[in-house]
Amino acid sequence: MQRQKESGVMQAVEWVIRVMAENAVENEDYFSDLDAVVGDGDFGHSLARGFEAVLETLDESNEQSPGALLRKIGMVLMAKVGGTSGPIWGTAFMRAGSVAGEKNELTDADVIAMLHAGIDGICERGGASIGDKTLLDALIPATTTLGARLSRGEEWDRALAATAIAARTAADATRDLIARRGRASYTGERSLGTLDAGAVAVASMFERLAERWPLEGK
Amino acid sequence: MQRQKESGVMQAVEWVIRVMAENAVENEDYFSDLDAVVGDGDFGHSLARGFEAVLETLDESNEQSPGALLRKIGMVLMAKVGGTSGPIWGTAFMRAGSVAGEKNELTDADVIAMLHAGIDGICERGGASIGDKTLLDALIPATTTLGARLSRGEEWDRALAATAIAARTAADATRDLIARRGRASYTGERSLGTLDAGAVAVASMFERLAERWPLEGK
Amino acid sequence: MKKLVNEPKAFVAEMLEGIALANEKTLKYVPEYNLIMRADAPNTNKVSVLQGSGSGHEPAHVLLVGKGMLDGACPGDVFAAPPVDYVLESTKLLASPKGVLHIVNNYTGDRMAFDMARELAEAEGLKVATLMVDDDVAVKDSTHTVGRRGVAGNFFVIKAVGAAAEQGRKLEELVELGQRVNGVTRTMGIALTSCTPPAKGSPLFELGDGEMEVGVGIHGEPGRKRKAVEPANAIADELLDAVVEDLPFKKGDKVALMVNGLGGTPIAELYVVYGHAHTRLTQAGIKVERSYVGEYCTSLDMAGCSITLVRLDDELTSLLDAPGEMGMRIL
Amino acid sequence: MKKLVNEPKAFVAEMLEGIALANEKTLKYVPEYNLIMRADAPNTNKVSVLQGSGSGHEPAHVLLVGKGMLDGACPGDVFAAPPVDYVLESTKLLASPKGVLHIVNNYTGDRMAFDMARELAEAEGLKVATLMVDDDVAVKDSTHTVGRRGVAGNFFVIKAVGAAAEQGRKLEELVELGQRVNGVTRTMGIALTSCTPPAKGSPLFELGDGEMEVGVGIHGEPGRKRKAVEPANAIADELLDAVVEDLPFKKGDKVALMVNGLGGTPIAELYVVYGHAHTRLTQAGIKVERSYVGEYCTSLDMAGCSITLVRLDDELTSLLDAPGEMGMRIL
Ligand SMILES: Nc1ncnc2c1ncn2[C@@H]1O[C@H](COP(=O)(O)OP(=O)(O)O)[C@@H](O)[C@H]1O
Ligand SMILES: Nc1ncnc2c1ncn2[C@@H]1O[C@H](COP(=O)(O)OP(=O)(O)O)[C@@H](O)[C@H]1O
Ligand SMILES: [Mg+2]
Ligand SMILES: [Mg+2]
Ligand SMILES: [Mg+2]
Ligand SMILES: [Mg+2]
Repeated sequence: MQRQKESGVMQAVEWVIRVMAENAVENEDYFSDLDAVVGDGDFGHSLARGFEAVLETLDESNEQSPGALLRKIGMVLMAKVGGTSGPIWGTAFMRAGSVAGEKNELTDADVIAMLHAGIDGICERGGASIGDKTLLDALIPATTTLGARLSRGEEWDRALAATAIAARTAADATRDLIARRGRASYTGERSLGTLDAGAVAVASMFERLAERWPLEGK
Repeated sequence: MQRQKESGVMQAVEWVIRVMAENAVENEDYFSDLDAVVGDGDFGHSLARGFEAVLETLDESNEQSPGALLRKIGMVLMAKVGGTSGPIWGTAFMRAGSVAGEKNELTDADVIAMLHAGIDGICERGGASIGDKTLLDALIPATTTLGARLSRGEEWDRALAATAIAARTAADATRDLIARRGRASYTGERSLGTLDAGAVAVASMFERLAERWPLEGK
Repeated sequence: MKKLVNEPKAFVAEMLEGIALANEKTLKYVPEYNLIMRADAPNTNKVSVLQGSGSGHEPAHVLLVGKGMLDGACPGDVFAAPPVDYVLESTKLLASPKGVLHIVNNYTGDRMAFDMARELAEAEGLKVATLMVDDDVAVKDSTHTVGRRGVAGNFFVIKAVGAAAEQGRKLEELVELGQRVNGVTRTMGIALTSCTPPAKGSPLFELGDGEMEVGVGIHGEPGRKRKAVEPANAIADELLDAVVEDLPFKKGDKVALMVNGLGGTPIAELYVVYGHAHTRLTQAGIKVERSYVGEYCTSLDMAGCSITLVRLDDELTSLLDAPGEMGMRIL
Repeated sequence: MKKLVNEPKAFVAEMLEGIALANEKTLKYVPEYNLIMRADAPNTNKVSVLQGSGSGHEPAHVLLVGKGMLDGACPGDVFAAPPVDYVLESTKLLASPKGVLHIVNNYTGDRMAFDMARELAEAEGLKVATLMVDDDVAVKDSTHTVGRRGVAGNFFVIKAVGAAAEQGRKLEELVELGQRVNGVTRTMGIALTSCTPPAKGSPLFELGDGEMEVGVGIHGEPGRKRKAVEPANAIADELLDAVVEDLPFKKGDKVALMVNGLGGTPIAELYVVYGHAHTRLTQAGIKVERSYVGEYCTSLDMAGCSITLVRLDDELTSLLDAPGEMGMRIL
């Protein structure tokens, strides 16, 4: 996030959260419909209610560091979002916030470490690993791509564009997976051929970030 | 029923009941559908179950006179048919049977008197009169026509044909009536434009009798 | 047809058989007359209370048989009053020296069957009285009509009369009590969907996707009017207004409030309606002293609900609070 | 959408408000945490028993709060486990020196919320234990899966544990008892229709006119397989066979038999299924000692049912028979 330094890392982090939140709110019905196929159809609703609360928090909060803000957001998601998504997404934000600590500057390596901490939190919390047909199946390849691109010195806009493509490709590929975690797992083989709602949400958020980054992200 | 004398009045009465019963059984769904429009959709079911029991009774019974047979049928309808139709149809058969008494011969005048007794029984039992949009609105004009034709010396086949037409015309005309008795009356003006199920059943039975009379009724 | 049904003709018999098996110790089943009766009835020290009505309204009335409630119920087929025979024979099986009380919902078929059965039973020397229930405000009552229908409010008549019968009260007293309860009970319902009788196999009437039927009966008979579906609160308001204005219920009255599900509406929705109705009554200075939310008198799988109000006095409240048992229970 | 609903987002809150108003004297409502609790809780002489789960399963679990049952229930949104916060704060409000027992249906969301809340509560010095319910035989249980679901059988765990808690038993004893009950309880369900969450406004899944879903969960999750609709008896056979073979229940066993309605199926049909299941068990030499027919754990307006069997022993039977109160009642 070095490019963002002049306008402040804090603003950049806030902006990222805001874009994610808007995406969740706008896609409520779409995400719920995806969850209805082999799940219980509430994923979009849960995520939208949670990120609505996140948007309110952003408007009111006066946290001083990216880490504090992310931990706060994690707490809000935990507190307001039920189902599987509250603990999963809440844990991810809280872990990322912990890694950020009280730092006011974040290197690219910091960001990647934060994402990895989020992933580890999700795995611990929900017991899933890659291939179980969950949002991890989009989040892990996306993080790998972002890390690889940034570490070879690519600019954020190009790196994010590649990340969005990786996330979408991976989300699409969840069609070929049998659900082994979450409510979809009850249907066993019948989950084959369906998209995982959480993975699609992750892909959709990365795409939105990639699209907007050069326009608004500065 | 003088024409029938050679083959026996008893057989003729039995035949009439059997034709009515078969008609009720065959039209179960149609009659129920008519009752469903502004009623509760069970008229055909009730009538069919009742006349199924009537057919069994006919097969087993060894009543010695038309009157006794009609009273027996009335009892069966009372016992087996619920709703409004059991008491109404049962009463009609019982009253007709009472007028026939233990006679073994029935004049045309006897038959008309029996029909009138049935009508009176229905009116007393259910409190309806002509124009209330019930089966009386077909049964009364039909009885009038049959009585008029027979008393001017017409043969049974021609008289019955005219009666069937009168019954059907009257049944069709129930469309223009507002129900004031029975379950349809709860809908008030909304019953306008609908056929009364009971009246249609009466018309349908007279039509069936008229059609078959020259072929099977002898 | 999306139903748990075998041969539709056997539906009522199989349901009654199930009820009997689920209550082997307390209820007796007499298949010839569709009769579900208390195993210990008739009790010579009390009036026996009998209901008839059609099937398809469960728990009314076969599941309301038990101590302090009905002594027996002999329903007809789905939505059909019982044949005279069922009522007559059930009356005989429940005959007590203190008499048999027929509780009859005001429909032509039921009235006729119970009238005839009473005459025949009296001819055989039995003591029988009739109590009519007609709590439905949707139907206009005049001398030119068949009068109001008996709907979910019958629960309160049964509960009060059943408790009083258990206390040994006389037949005439029970009639008077029942009339008094019926006189302070008012109900109105709406349907969001039609219902499907097993023997018919298709919905009784068609209701468009955005339509509801206001003032519906419990047999799928259409109601007062059809209109566009409204939010729960607006529906509760319309039902409540009709019921409150009819008696009328007034500021200072103490009432029992029932929100009755018609069969296809989940419990959660009934509580949404209940909450609004309770609040509205409180605002109007009408005190809700007893609450009833759930399925009391259904119309097969119809979605919708009815609201019933009963004006309470001390005697009535204590009869509603008196212990009762029935064939259906949760705990 | 044919529902008695106002603003869908307010659905759960309005339902809970209605429940509280219908039970003003006995229940307390804490809107911040969707908590319905006994008005007299916490009681320092007994363990407090808390359930969470999603909404849309009523009467489970908010209407099962009462003496001898749950001390509180803090459901999440429709079909969503409660957020951690609700569980944590509810646990604090119910804190008793004898401890708080969390009864948790085995779903990922519920497990996570209750695990985290327990950790946080323990960090604040509270005594908390967890009891998992997973009675659904439709789901294969192996180390590679998330395990069986908790469905209608949770009623028996709650009833037994609630009664034992009322008797003053210790937290550890209640966990052991609950595990024992869960260990002898098996359920399987079928859906004839999908269900419509108010916030979604359309059915969760499509089921053809002639199709049913076997082994369905209580959240509209599809089940084991889809097949052509069958007569009630064949459906009862399929459910019963799956349940009986799983434990297995054997000749000579005494059982409680529950036929649970999923929300949209009328009571009459449940008794048709009950009658057949009872008869089949009797033929197999399995004695039905206690019967439960009605709605215990629903899936909004879904048509269908589940069958639950519990193997009884004297202790369990007496706990099921112990007095209990709840927010929903008929009488
Ligand atoms: N154990 C798990 N670990 C990580 N993600 C999971 C897990 N289970 C489910 N998910 C993700 O959560 C999504 C569903 O979220 P949500 O609808 O809130 O859950 P539910 O309704 O099943 O409680 C799935 O599409 C999947 O991506
Ligand atoms: N009071 C009455 N007197 C005579 N016939 C009546 C009366 N009420 C209804 N009917 C007739 O009965 C028919 C309905 O019969 P049925 O379906 O058995 O009654 P319900 O279901 O209303 O008890 C009506 O179509 C009408 O012809
Ligand atoms: Mg979900
Ligand atoms: Mg009818
Ligand atoms: Mg009828
Ligand atoms: Mg969910």
